[in-house]
Amino acid sequence: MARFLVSRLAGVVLILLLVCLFTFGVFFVLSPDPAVQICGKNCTPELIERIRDNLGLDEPLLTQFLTFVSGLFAGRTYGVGESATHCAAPCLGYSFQSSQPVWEMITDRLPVSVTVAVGAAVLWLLVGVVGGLVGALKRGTWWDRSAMVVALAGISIPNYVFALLLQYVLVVELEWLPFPQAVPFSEDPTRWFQNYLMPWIVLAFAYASVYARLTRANVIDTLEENYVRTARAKGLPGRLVIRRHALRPALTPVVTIFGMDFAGLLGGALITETVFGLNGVGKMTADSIARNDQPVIMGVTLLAAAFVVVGNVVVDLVYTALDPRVRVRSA
Amino acid sequence: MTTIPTEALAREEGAPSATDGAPPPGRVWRALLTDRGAALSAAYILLIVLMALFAPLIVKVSGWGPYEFDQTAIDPDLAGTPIGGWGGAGGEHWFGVEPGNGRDIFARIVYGARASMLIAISATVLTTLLGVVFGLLAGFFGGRVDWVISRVMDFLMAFPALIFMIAILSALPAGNRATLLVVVISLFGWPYLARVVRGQTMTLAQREFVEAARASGASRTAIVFREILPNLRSTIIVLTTLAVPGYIGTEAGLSFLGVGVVPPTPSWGQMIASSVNWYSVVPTYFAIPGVFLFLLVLSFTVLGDRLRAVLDREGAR
Amino acid sequence: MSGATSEPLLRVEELTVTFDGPRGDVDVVRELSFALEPGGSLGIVGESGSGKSMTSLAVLGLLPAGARRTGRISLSGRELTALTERQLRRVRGDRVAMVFQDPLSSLNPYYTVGAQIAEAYRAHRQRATRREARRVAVEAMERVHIDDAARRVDHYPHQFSGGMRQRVMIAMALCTEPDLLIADEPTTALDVTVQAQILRLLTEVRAETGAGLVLITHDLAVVSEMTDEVLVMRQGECVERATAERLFSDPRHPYTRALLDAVPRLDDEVGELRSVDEGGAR
Amino acid sequence: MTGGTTAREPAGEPLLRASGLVKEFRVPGRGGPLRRRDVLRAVDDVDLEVRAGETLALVGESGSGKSTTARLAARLLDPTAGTVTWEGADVTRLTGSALHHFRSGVQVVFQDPFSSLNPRHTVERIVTAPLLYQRRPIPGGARAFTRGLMERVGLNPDHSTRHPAQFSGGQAQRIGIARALAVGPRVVVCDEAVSALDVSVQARVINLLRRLQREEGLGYLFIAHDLAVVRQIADRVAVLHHGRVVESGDRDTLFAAPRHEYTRTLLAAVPRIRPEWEAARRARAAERATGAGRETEPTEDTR
Repeated sequence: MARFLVSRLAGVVLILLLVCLFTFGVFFVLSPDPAVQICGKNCTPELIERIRDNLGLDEPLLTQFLTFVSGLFAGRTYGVGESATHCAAPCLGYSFQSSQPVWEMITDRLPVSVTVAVGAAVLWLLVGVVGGLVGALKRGTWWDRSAMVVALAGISIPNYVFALLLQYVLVVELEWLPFPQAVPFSEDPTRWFQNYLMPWIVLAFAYASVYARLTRANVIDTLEENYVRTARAKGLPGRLVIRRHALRPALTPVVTIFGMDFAGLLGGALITETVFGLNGVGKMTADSIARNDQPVIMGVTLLAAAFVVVGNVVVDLVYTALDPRVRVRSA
Repeated sequence: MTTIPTEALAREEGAPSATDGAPPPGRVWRALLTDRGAALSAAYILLIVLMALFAPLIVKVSGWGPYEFDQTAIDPDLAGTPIGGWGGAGGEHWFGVEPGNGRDIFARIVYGARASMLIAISATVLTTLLGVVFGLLAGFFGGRVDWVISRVMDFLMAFPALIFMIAILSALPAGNRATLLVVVISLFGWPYLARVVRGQTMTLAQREFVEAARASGASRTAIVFREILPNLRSTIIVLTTLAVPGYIGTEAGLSFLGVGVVPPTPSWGQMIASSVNWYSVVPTYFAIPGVFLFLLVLSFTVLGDRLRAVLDREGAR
Repeated sequence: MSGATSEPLLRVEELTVTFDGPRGDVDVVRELSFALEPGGSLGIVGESGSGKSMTSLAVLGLLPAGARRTGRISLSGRELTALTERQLRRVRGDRVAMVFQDPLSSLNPYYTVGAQIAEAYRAHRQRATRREARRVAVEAMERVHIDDAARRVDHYPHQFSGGMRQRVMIAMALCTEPDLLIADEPTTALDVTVQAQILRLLTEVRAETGAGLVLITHDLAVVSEMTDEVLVMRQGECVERATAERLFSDPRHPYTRALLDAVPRLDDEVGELRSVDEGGAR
Repeated sequence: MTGGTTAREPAGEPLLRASGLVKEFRVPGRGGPLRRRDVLRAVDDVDLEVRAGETLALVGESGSGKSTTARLAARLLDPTAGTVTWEGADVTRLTGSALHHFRSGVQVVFQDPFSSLNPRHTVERIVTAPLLYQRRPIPGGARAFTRGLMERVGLNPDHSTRHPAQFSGGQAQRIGIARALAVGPRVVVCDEAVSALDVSVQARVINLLRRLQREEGLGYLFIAHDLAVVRQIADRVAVLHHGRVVESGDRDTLFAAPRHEYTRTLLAAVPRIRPEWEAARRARAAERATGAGRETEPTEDTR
């Protein structure tokens, strides 16, 4: 077990370093001249010079990268003398636009993105898995066919189209829900819930469709396994055979995929947050893209990659715990 | 990559088991065409492809180019709302005009089809090539080759592709954005195909007919191209058919976020983006590109699904 | 157990199993009839595609989706086809137990062998507590000579060899003291030395419990050692049924004769192996 | 047809010889980088010789190493130690085209007919592939060559453009045999070649193999777990247990008087039809053959 953990952690560190290198490469190597980007519209040569010196853009790329990485772990001081500002670890630099520390900007908005992710995840697991399960058990019936048609639509409709459609129908036409604005939970829980309902539905619709098809296919395959026949031969009632012998093998793979999808969502549901104006990491990223605020984009990319990579490790551990064939070596 | 869960989608879009006998193509097409869903999808796809190909001609017929501004069709003192119902749709402008600038929506839809099909199909071709080559190499040779390729795949899949694509596209100059889009989408897309091909190549490589070929003195390349590749054909067909809608969604998504196709070249995603602040006033401006996009993605997905079912059933007989 | 002494343990009359295949209905078993006396043993022999496995599944109503069964099946005088699914379930695993061919995939990899045996017991002894069922599981494993059963009851199927897993299946079948054991190719997937042990175990278990046995196999030599009666099937039909002695010493039907000629012998001097006529063995 | 040697060549110099064969597999150890990786020695110092017109059977249970030994002898696996010689020449280290001479001399027939034939290829492509792989001309053109081979193995030559899925198990195995004959081999390695077949089909394929041996003087390295099948086809037998040859010798002495304990347990474990029933049946069959005995009509219970 220990050896397994060590090799996985080494893998995580390796991939994160590569992500840093890759991200750093794109921003600081490819883009024309960061200083000019930073300086923005009303720019003067002195300003560029000061920025260049302040960010140490003249040093060789390798040192810039090392300072960037060391900044992640030990923090970093910009400038010199009294104007020096220290950005605590993990230091992702300062936003070009608001010159606020990027890490702070992210942590402020993370709760919103996590709420979106968790709410959507609960919804899509419930709808997707239950839908897929019923679809498999009632194979070929009216219910199964219509569920699968809805799932097909769910996969096909891009979520921003669905988001706008939903908002148009629920808010503009039927007025069941008010126009979404940022309202903290403490202030007005119902308003808060209404605010998140649509993003949850939008995100969950696509994922639920995929999970429904996946669960249905897995359950159908598992029902044809020999040990399910043995269970029936033992005289167990149909329900028990399904619950005890078919569900677990069918849902284990779904659990592992869920781990990776959920981790992927923690980096912020870019489009959904933008459409519904939820001030999460995703919306911040979209705005900073429009305004070419590269430190923010870089910071979010690293964070999102970290979530995914850690998610992978967690998924491996969960899978080992769930499947005795992996957990328990043969005697 | 796309705005929907690629991880689960790739896992779930497993291909038919590659080890069945090959159904003769004739039977596959006949089975597909008799299937209502598949026939409708194929028809719609054909329509869009024709629209993309003959865009210049069609636009001559409809009267308005995608870049012409028709000031007369919008009401200046109503902040540019199109005159007449249904977003100004009528004889002059079949689908109405874009609020604010008065461009003909029908023409932009037609040219938008060209953009998204071009990008989606070339991305699919590129990812298929990369996916099959790397999948075959990793699956057939195993050992270090497999380890390296698999780590690269893990790395690319661990990446928040959407954010990163946006970052790259926004950082790089806007020149020939289409090729850049294709390259970036394919860079993050090929691992999903490669992983399926690798898995199937591994099972095939253990089959006895590969050992029989080795026993007859076949070289490794002969085994890969003569023995293994023919058995991957149906897998590749299904995966490419299902990849296209994914990339159509991606291109539209990126354009929606403003980093995809560079205006004024039209793209459905971009039209939807600009329709956001008008959608309560002029819902058709949002609905038309939205429906076209949805139907195109749906058609390819249905076609891919039916194709897999037919290849499974035909193959197994 | 069974009331009237003259009542056979198992009686099958005009059993027909039909599959709705891609090109219309296919009769996999056609009008099959046979009977088995309490404690008796019947070997059903046939090549692949003869419908022997379907027959065994049909008796317990375990046919896969898309298969239909007609004809009458009675157990100790009780007509099974007339029972509701709930009533039939009370018979399955209690009065009639099954052992399947592939030990690797017939046990659920996610549960310990003890749990799966206990589950079979508690399916028919609702009052039994979890602890009691576990004790029965350990006893059943000891009965089929699995050493160190008390510890191994908590092991998972993948921790057992093929032969051991088949012993677990037999233990699972025995724990409810069934009147009839149906074994569908129980030793086909096993090595010859392991097969010998499992066959010996089946004989020992029958002697101990007096249960009847229906043994389905393609191996004529196995049948000749294991069952009093033999029924030869080909393409869904019974071509010959007799006591083992009569069938092996005086086979009447040409297919049976050709089959017996085709079986390679251990102590037979090398002769030109006469094979079943070309059409016969499709 | 292909150049076969004279039938029934006297048991001269062995065509295929392997000596001191060892094959070790690395088994993933149970955690802990310190533990030396567990090594499984599947084949442990095995010698074997195959002569023209003669069948050497390798017998043993699963895990005995018989199949690995066969793959080592057919140069499908590289041995950890030991040598493989073909017609006197050492081929242990040869690879690629250097092995083509060996490959045209030694061919393999596999156990599962449908797994050993490429489902996408027609019979013609399957059967002519070995010549193609060895860059040798197809005598008389692919179609005629295939039809000739199909006839020799008892298949309908008109089916040469069909796919494997359109054949029965026995017929598919015959295609495998036809493929082996395509390069005119002198030794054929049969790895459980009849184990997956039904009894009746098995009998006919064994007959075919024996006929081909008689006509072409082929040497067989026959791998099997079914001792009764071995009895029908082997001239000499080697019994393998945990990777080692525990006993070997000519068939009759080994079956009649096995020396090694394991061989005895193996023979004892094989189910037999009771000898007295068998004798009665043979007697009645002999009577019928001479027409003396009354032809007993099948009674009602055999309908």
